[in-house]
Amino acid sequence: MTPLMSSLACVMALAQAFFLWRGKIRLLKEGLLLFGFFVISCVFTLLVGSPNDPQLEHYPLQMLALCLCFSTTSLPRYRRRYLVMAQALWFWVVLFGGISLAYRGIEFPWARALAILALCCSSTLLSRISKEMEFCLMVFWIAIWILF
Amino acid sequence: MDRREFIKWCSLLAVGSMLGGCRKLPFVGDAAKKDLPSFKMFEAEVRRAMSMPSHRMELVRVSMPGRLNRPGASDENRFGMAIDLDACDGCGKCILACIQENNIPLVTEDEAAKGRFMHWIEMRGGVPFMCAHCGNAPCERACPTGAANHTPDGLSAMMYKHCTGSRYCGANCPEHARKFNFNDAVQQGLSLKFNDKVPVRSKGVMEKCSLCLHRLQDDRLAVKTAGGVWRGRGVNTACAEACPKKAIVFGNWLDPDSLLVKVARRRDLYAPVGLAGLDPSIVYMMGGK
Amino acid sequence: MVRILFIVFLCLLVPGLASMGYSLWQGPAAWSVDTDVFWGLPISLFVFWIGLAHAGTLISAIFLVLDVKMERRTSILAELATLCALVVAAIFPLMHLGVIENFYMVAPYMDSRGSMANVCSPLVWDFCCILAYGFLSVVYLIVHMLSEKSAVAASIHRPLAWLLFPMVLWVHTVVSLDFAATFVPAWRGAFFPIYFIVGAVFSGLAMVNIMLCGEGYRMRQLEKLMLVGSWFLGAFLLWDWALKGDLNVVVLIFAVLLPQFWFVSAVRESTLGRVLVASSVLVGMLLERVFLVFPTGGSGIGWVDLGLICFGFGLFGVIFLVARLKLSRLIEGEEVLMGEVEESAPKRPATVKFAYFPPLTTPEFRALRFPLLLGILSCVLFLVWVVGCLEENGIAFSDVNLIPLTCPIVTAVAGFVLCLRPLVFHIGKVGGIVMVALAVLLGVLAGMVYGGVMSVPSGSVVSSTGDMFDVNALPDSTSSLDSVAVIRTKAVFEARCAGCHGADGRLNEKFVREYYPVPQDLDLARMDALGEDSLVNVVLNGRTNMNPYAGRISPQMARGLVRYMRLLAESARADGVRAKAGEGGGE
Amino acid sequence: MKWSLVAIVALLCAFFLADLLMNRVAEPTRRGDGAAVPFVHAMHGDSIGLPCSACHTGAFAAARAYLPSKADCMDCHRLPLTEGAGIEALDSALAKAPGHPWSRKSSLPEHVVFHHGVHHSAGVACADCHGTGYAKDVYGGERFDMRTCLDCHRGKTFRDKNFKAAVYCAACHR
Repeated sequence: MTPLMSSLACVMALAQAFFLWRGKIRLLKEGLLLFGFFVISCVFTLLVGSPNDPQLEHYPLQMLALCLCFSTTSLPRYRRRYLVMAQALWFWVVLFGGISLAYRGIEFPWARALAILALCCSSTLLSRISKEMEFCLMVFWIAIWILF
Repeated sequence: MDRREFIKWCSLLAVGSMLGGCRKLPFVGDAAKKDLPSFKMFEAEVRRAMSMPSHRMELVRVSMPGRLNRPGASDENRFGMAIDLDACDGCGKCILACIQENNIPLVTEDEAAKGRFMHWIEMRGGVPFMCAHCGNAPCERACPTGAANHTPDGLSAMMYKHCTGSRYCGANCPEHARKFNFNDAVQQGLSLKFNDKVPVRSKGVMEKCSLCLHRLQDDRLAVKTAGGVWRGRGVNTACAEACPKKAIVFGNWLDPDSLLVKVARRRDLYAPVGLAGLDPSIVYMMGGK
Repeated sequence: MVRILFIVFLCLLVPGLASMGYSLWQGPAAWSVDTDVFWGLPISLFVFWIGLAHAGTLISAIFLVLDVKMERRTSILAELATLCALVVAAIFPLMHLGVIENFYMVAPYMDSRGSMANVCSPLVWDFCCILAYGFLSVVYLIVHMLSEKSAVAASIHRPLAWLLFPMVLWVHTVVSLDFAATFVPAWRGAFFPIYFIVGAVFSGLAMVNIMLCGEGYRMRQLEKLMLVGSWFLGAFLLWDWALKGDLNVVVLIFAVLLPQFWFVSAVRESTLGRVLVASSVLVGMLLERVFLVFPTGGSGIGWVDLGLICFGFGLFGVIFLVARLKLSRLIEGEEVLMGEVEESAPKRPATVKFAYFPPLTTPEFRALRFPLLLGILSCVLFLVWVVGCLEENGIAFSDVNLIPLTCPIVTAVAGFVLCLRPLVFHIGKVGGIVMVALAVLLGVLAGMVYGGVMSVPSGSVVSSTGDMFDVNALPDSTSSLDSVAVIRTKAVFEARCAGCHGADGRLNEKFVREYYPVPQDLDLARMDALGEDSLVNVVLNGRTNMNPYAGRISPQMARGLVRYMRLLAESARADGVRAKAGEGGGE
Repeated sequence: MKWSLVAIVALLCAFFLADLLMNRVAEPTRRGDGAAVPFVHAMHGDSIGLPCSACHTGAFAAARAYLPSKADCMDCHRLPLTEGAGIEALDSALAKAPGHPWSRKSSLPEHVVFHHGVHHSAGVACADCHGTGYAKDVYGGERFDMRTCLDCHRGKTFRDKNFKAAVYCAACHR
């Protein structure tokens, strides 16, 4: 996956996050949206990468997790809790995907996993989340996505 | 019949079937022991196994095995074999020799029909194949109890008393070199103790080529008693001894005086494609010279 | 109704028990496995039932911490179902072992011999996770049932739910690693962890929906959640297909397409229709697990396999119904038993009072921080100890593979510590006796595992026969005294000859002077005069006071011994010369 | 509070009891009275300058230590040795004894490799494992279990002698 494509994936996640939790939150609507995003991410991954690259096996899941991270900033309530949980999901995907890939001889992405974990842990300390803080968090996520 | 009666009857049946299910019943014991098999049966089974259809292994080039890349590995010894495919004609004498050396049992008719033989060496498209004692053996990483483990001198050894028979190692071997003891071979009269030095494996454990571990152990202890440096020079495996074409060469990859190194140095070395990346100790030789 | 259900489940259980008994007796050959598939149906069933075991915790604990309001009896029923499914799930990996009595070797616990399970194996992670999850589920159910009456129990209810939340997901993630961390081509997939969680939650929801139909009411939110699960499962199936190129159409139909009939209002509004939709999900998920474990198709499903499936459902049904009836008072509280309630509408999150807490000040966090600290501490200590053991024994491992062990240890310790205060200060007599009994049981188990079983002696007869060495190289006059051949011969000499001739080749003073005629002094001149052959002859056939050794020593070895004696005599003379020279130098 | 203490004590007791019962020595102590030939270790050992390997011929060199055959005894006993009171009874017992007067069933499991010689070469004295009970002709009470073996192989038992040996499984198991 080239850096260009990976930043494109990031932009896609950002765009998808825009549609989530708008208006009245309904289980079926949000579920359908997330399902749609997941399918789009899968198709995107298949288009830009080869299916034989083991690194891409959990790429759509990472995109979905990133999308969830972005989307939590627009939640009305319990933002901190869901923010942490969305990052935990991202960490989960990276960690266990990494463990199963490490078995097949692909190096575990320590930097990425630790960065997400650190951000996840430190965001539990956030008190009321301001607009600036939201922006800051987004920058952090994008940085982790692209740099690590 | 009222409900109480019905439940009582059901639970009696349940207890009965549970009891019937208990393995290793004391009263089955010796009474069920059958006659010992004859040597001819072993020969016939080898012929049958060799006549089963098998696909030819896909071989890829590998470099010569070197020192093991793991903590505590020996700098002096790494035992292994090279099988000369130019010389091998697939006669199967190695399989029989291995059976006699390691007390490998017969299998039942059912198992044989499914192709589940216990032979540690099998012919894959006319090429003898056995556990390659990979340096990074995935089976050892997966074994939950540590029964499959590596010796410092390059053997992937099995500690049968520590095996719970989870068969996870079998699923993790890319080439399926491991064999599972589905039967109690001694009790079913399928086993003949050819060699006193090798214990017969019990039901429910995984087994595989040990690279004639017992020979190496005996030699190591004898040499160490006399205070020498052990390089395994006096040892040969049963299959290598039995090969009429001298196609199987056993030796020490780290000993420049070993016949194995002398022979393999001049040849092109190959390994099955699934194992090539796992640092196998047993390789195939073709061409070169 | 309950009686009919009970009889149906018994009818499933009894033939199931027969096939379980046969499987235990026959071992893994009983069920369908082939040369490529080593695992077979028990593992499919294990994954299936452990998946079902997630629903209870999901509905109860996760919804509780996320402030999704849920009726008490729905959540307690779901928890009970979790425990029953967990019992069923734990049986299958145990019974599929080849050597069942060795199962305890999977525990990462050093025995007195210092041998330890391979903590890098996913099966060990599995074992720990299921153990910790089972422990916490039992505790959670007890706490939940007591929380109506006891304020202490109520106070640790939510903190326990927070502990269970990651644990329940961790369990199924680790189950997925059993497959993802292998070389089987059909099992590769870094997406497996999430895929398995989705599958587990999905099938668990289906089970809870069936159960609610049986109880006579429904929860629309759970049904909708199940549908969302079916979409995601479909997406994962397609992704799997895109990566590996084989799609399971049957699974797709049962688990993804058929549930969409829920959108037909006639199906949705009838109890039978809802049961059918949820059952189709269960069938689909069971098939999905079967196809997962049998990538090559196996050798067909036999009667034992069918019996094992029956056993699972039968056992689950029987223990669930028994527990349901026995605990009905605790479960129902003041509510009506099996009343035909059309909709037990969960209160919308909007009606929940929203309370803001600054970071690290929530009551759950306050309750949890000390137990968690202890849990993390013990986990770190454990890992350090494990790494030490692995390094001491020279076992290769990778750091990543220790991570899956962390969560069960932290959670189990934290859960235990959390319950410690009520246990110590608020326990009655019955509870106390139960606790002591559990402690004894735990101690006995731990002691047995620690002690380990003595192996059976081989019983081979040790007597006086047997050669000491095969001689392949004999020492000669040029051998040095520390060459291998000489050392080997020396060992034989010391065993056979030194009693009279002395280890130095002269005399064993203590013995000879007191009892025996003094043997010939074998100095160099005499030995050379007699010649090697005649001395070998003496060793083998004896002479006056010397016994014949033929039969006990090979002729080859006898020659070696003679040469060794000559070497001894040579060095004795050299010593003598040196000694004389020393005396001369001293004067 | 009371119950917790009881539980902790019960747990510890159960643990040690179970460990003790599981790990008990396989064979009971026995005396060597029943053999065809009366034998006293004390009269054959250091007092007359004989090493253990004079009778247990494999003790210093082979895997098994072996028991003496009649021929091994007769190497010395073919001559009248002392005027002791029991010597005549001994001589007649020896004359009647079979070719291999002693044999015993090995308590070594089949999958364990033990080599007496290699331990001797490494400087392990017989008494380090066998204790001194044999000097009083009491056999079999020693703790021959894997725990004892491994403690020594890890260098924990005889610290002054600095024994340390291979601890990988396949060094001793097959």
